[in-house]
Amino acid sequence: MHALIGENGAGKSTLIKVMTGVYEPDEGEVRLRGEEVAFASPLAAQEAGISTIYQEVNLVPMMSVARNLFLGREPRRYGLIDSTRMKREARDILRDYGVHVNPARPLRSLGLGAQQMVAIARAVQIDARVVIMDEPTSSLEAREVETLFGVIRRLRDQGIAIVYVSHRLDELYQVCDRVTVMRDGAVVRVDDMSAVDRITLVSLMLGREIGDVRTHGATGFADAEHQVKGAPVVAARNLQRRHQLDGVSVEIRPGEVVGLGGLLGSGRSETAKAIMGALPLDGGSVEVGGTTTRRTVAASIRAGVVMLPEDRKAEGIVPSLSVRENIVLAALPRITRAGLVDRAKQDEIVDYFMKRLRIKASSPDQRVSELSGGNQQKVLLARCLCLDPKALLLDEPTRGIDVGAKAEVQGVINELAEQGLGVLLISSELDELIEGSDRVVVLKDGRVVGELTGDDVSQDTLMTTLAEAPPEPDLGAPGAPEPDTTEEERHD
Amino acid sequence: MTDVAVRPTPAVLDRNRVVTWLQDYGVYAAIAVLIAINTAIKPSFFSMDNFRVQAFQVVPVLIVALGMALVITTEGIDLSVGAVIALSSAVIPLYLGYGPWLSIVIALVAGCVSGLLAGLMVAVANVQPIIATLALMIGVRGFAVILNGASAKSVTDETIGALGLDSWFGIPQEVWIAVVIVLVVAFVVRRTAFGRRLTAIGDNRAASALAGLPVKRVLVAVYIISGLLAAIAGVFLVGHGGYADPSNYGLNYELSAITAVVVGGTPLTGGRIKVLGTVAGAVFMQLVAATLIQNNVKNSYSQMVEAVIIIGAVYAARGRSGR
Amino acid sequence: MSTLSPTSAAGPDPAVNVDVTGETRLERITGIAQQQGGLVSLVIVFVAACAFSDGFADWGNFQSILVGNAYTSLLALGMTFVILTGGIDLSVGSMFALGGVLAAWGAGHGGVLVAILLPLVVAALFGLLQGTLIAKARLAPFIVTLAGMLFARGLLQAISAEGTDTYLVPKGSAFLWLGDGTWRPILTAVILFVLGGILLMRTRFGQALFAIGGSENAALLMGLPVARTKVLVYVLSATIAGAAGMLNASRLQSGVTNIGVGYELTAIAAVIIGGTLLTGGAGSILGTAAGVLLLAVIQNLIGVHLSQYGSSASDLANGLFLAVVVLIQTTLTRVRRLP
Amino acid sequence: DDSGGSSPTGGAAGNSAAAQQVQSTGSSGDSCTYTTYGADKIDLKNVTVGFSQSESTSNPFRATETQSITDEAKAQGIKLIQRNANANVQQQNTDIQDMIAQGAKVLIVAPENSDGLAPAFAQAKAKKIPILTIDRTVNGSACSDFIGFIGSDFAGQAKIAAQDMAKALPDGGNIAILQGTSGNNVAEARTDGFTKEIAASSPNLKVVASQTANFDQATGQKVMEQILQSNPDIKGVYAENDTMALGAIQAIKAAGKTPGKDIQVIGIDGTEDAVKDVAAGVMFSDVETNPRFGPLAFQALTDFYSDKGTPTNIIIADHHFTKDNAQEALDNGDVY
Ligand SMILES: Nc1ncnc2c1ncn2[C@@H]1O[C@H](COP(=O)(O)OP(=O)(O)OP(=O)(O)O)[C@@H](O)[C@H]1O
Ligand SMILES: Nc1ncnc2c1ncn2[C@@H]1O[C@H](COP(=O)(O)OP(=O)(O)OP(=O)(O)O)[C@@H](O)[C@H]1O
Ligand SMILES: [Mg+2]
Ligand SMILES: [Mg+2]
Repeated sequence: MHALIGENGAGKSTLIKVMTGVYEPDEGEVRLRGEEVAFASPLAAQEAGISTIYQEVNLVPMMSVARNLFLGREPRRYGLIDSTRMKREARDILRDYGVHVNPARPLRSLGLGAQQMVAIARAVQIDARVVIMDEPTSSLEAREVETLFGVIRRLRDQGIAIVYVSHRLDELYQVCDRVTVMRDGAVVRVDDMSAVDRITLVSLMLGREIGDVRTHGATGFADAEHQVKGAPVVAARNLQRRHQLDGVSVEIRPGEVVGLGGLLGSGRSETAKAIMGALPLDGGSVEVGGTTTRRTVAASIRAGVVMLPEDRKAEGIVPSLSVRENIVLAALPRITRAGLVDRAKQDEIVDYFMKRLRIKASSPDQRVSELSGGNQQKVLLARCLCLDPKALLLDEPTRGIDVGAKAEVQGVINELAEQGLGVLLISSELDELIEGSDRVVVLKDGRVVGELTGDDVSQDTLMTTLAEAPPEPDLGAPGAPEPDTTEEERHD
Repeated sequence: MTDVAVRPTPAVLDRNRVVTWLQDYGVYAAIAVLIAINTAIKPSFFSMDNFRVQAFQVVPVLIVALGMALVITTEGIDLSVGAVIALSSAVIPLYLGYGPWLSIVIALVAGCVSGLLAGLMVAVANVQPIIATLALMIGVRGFAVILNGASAKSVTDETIGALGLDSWFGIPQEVWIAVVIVLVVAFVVRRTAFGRRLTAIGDNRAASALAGLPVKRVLVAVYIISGLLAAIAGVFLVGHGGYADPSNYGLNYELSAITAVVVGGTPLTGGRIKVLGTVAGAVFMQLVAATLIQNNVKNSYSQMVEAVIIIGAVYAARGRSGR
Repeated sequence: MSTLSPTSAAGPDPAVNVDVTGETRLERITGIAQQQGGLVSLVIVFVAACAFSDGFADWGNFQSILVGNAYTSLLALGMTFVILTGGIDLSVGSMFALGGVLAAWGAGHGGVLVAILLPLVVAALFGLLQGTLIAKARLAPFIVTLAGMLFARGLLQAISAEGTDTYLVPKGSAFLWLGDGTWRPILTAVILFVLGGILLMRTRFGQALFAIGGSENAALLMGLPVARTKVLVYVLSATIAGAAGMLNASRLQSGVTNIGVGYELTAIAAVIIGGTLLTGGAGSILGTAAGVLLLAVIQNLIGVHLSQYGSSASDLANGLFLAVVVLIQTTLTRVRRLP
Repeated sequence: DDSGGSSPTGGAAGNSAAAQQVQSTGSSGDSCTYTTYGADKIDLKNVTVGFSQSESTSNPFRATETQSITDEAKAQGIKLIQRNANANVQQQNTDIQDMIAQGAKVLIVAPENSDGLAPAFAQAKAKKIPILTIDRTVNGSACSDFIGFIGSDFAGQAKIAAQDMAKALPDGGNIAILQGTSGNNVAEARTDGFTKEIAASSPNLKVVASQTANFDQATGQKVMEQILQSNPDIKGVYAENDTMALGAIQAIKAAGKTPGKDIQVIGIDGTEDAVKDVAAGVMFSDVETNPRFGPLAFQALTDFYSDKGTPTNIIIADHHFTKDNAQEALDNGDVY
């Protein structure tokens, strides 16, 4: 059970892609059980018994969950795919992973978390000798992580080797035996997990002295509460959306960090999107600065509400545009005069945020798709911040970014709150949620089942609130969710 | 922090350099080659006269191709351009009574209206571009022929004739106007927010929408522009031919335009656009046609040769392969 | 396949029990209706036609509609596979014509087997070439098949003296049996459509098509033979087109050289009206069949009611009809609108 | 045939002076009656006659043809239904079968192509429904697969054009041919007819360029512009229809030459604009293709159902417009 870690852009995913035949190496060799191998394609790697979960969920959103799970090795009868059996098996397999969903449902109707679980299940179904997981937990909930670890331990007991990439260090200590630390595309240390303590690990990754690493806490949040002042910047009232939201109300006041707690599919992303006006609602209202906004993204932005989307790949970056263009994309109205882009202003903004967020790119002109996951995330954060918003909706803001970057981002969030911004924080990482938020609104099956304030803001209370809340069977009503004409949903 | 991590491997770089060179200059090189070959065969090919003839024939395609390029950038396609050409050609004789300029204006407006329809179907009703514009392609031509009546009408107006035949400083008026249009489009694409949005929407529509871009508005605008440019082409054709023939004008222009755009290096998958490349693409295809006809190549062989050349050109200009 | 299951500690958990039951019948029906906007539109138009257009609801009329579109509908069948992968095949019209000419020539110069095999082989090779250019050289399908359209047409004219000599199928040639009568063409089409449906929904090849169309990158990383599948799909489309042309030649008893112009657009229209996404990843054979019939019915109605007003009136109506139909279809079809 | 030309739709359709005149009816004797054909005796007045047009009526020839048929039917009080195949053989088969299904008892068909209508004709034959073909021939045996044919002799027209070209260029020179759509029977006949005659009787005429321009004016202009670049010494142009001729004239003018003086243009169809050009000396001559099939067609059908019978191959006399008769023809309104 081998951990592969390194800061964003260290080359972990690239290494994995080279090992599994996505890229061919310029030089060097890959050895599988001693003998040298060179895979022409991921298929070849799979056939050799290397099964991989790549960083960004790589499934086919439009196909059903079951078909995704079995794609390429469907159970067959008389040479034809036996779809009933496929569905049945899919249902059973997924249940073991805590995903209780009609396997006939299109994958895209699942939340990212659930999709991640499907991807994991798929990878494990191949009887592989080596399983590689590139940040499998980045969008997983504590509970799912436990499930996953269950799987991993089982695999290990079966004598299957596992390469495990994650930015959540404590996870590594939980399950990994050995660790390889990468920095700037090179290996800086290989050792037993137990032999390197947390701080050393971090300093190795970041290439900084232990001293200045230690100054970071577990998270970059100052523990002190922010002083919250004045009327709410954003007040969402009784948001309704069939199958997903059931009367959710959230208030965000200036200088306040409101956490959204809940399990996968509890509707946190939906809540954020709804507030943003990116999701048509069946009912409910959103007030910004006391006045109800028109329910479009543009209007919300103008009113000073911005969102960092959960799905970086599908809803975040514009791949073939440059880092610069990506950063100012949303801010175009502010930096154009008579339709012309004001280059000076643009560069000014871009420089400022690339420095402030320490975005690692060869130049502002580099295609954003060439950045590592973490740096892409920072670019998106910059896109939000350069709109100088009143309220910030962050859906998994630190998803898949390394400890260093994560601390920075969290620091920024904290700082913003101190400057009087209202922040809505969605995070699957409990300590981030707990330490980050002044107040946590707990969602379950699209309903608010509780609110933690002051000292109640702790893991245990969150868990108990969730546990005590009664389940809502009718909510998960099957079949595709409501039709829906918002642009962002056309091409994902 | 240092930037070492982001420096791609040299191998990648080299390949890119070659590919990008081909992408950027392949078409121009090809044009040069074609001219050279023809001049070798027949020196008179390299003459102002000949170039003028080629110019007259390429300008309408080129103008349509520019609009097409914009549409393609948004991941769309516009099959209705040929029909729009027919429409504007049908409108001109109808309103010639009110003077050439007014009739031209009305023709252009007609083009915009058709574009608006396409835009609304695509942006608002979410109809897939190819089918929305296919419907227009059939319907608009029918409408144009009804407007004009079955047979061609001759158009003898000087102003319009001049647009299609006369020159300023030995260069056809059409060409001057085309140059202006090219510059405007290039400027819009490079320097304006509209251009930026265009590419963003074509590249990742979901993200663009979440970033609050006016997706619908941009889409509608793009189809209107395409309609407008097609209408302009229609006016030029009327001027050049001296008559309006809605039932035959603009046939297959959509294909010629798309070919020009793609040969020019704009990917059909949207998100990127090459304005000058499109111009080069149109010119290149025109020269190919000229070469074949001037050497009296049989229609059957011309088609095959053309096919091979298209493939060759696109192959040379093709983007960095996926992995 | 290892049947691994994690420790029951993290087993079933009511908290994420998002949907417990399967779909109810009603929901399944409405679901289908929404996936099959084309089919629904067809029913609407068909019923309306039977009600308001006298002479439409006539057995002979239905026959002529069906037999008239039997072979051209195959182009749409092949097109469906291609479009599902996010590609497109503009060469089918020319391929249809070429297939016919080759078949007629073969029937005259070599007998039944040549007549049948020659078109298929040539078409397959043609598709192989296109597929390779698209899958291996990564050229845009649109442009490759556009060139293919030109090339096939040119080839056809080259072997028929610029299209002037039309090869006739000798009277009494056994080859004529294939496309003879009313029912044989119709049944051929029906059978091929059914086979197509099975190929799509019940084979790994079919699933790979969906996957590639849905997300080529993902399909690659999931270890599907992306390139091979893409090549195959163009071979398939070209072969079907060639076969359709061959069968049609048997029906027309000759290899008409100027046939098939613009058929690709009709085929594409049928496929898309059938609810297949041009971007790939979603669609169905049933939908395509509905699309084909819908267009055929519309054509028939326009023929009956508008011919006397001249072609342009028919064109206008045709365009309007098409627009209305796709609007209905798009509003009904939900496949692309899922969150 | 397939000319896009330029005149108000069916302008002279009714004009009697412009009516088709029979030139030859083939060798006498081979006349066809319903009995020899094996059809039942019917009275045209109380049955439905179907007319299948092959190409879009946005082309004046087709417009005039259709007009003439419908007018004549109206005049004789005959119920007529019609279809238009828009240059699609496939469609024309369906059209014919539709009309049979719709209860047509007699059919007038303007075939899109001389081959490829087998299924439709077979069905008609099976149902004992006689078919009269006009303006293009179909392969098959007269008075059995179909009643017979009425139309022009395209090769003959081309022959006349060739002879005119010889007159126009007594001391020879290079000439260009603008061909009709590839694979179109008419274009084919008009190419053969012309080239054969040239080869036979005027060796001093040299065809240096022969390119298709799809019977279309704009294309004709484009192609001619190119040809003028590659062969500046062209003396004559033979266009297989008038619209291409008009396009060629535009191109010649644009190239700064004078049609009728520097370059002689000859066309086929006899559309108004072309004949005007002939009168004005811009075009050397023009051979007519008369689209007014109504009267002859229905006459033939009437004869078919009488004991007299109708000839199976009626070739119509096409006017031949030259500088001498063009103006008068225009004045009489003989031109469509
Ligand atoms: N296609 C590409 N072209 C150029 N550079 C690239 C490309 N893909 C990745 N890189 C660079 O290679 C480096 C390694 O990227 P990689 O995705 O492997 O980082 P990572 O370790 O996975 O980071 P993260 O933890 O954020 O996923 C990054 O600096 C990235 O900018
Ligand atoms: N474990 C699961 N089982 C079944 N369906 C799920 C699961 N997780 C999510 N879904 C589906 O995804 C939809 C949206 O979930 P989504 O993940 O966006 O909500 P969320 O609270 O934002 O979760 P996340 O933390 O992943 O963002 C839910 O309505 C549900 O239908
Ligand atoms: Mg990574
Ligand atoms: Mg979420």
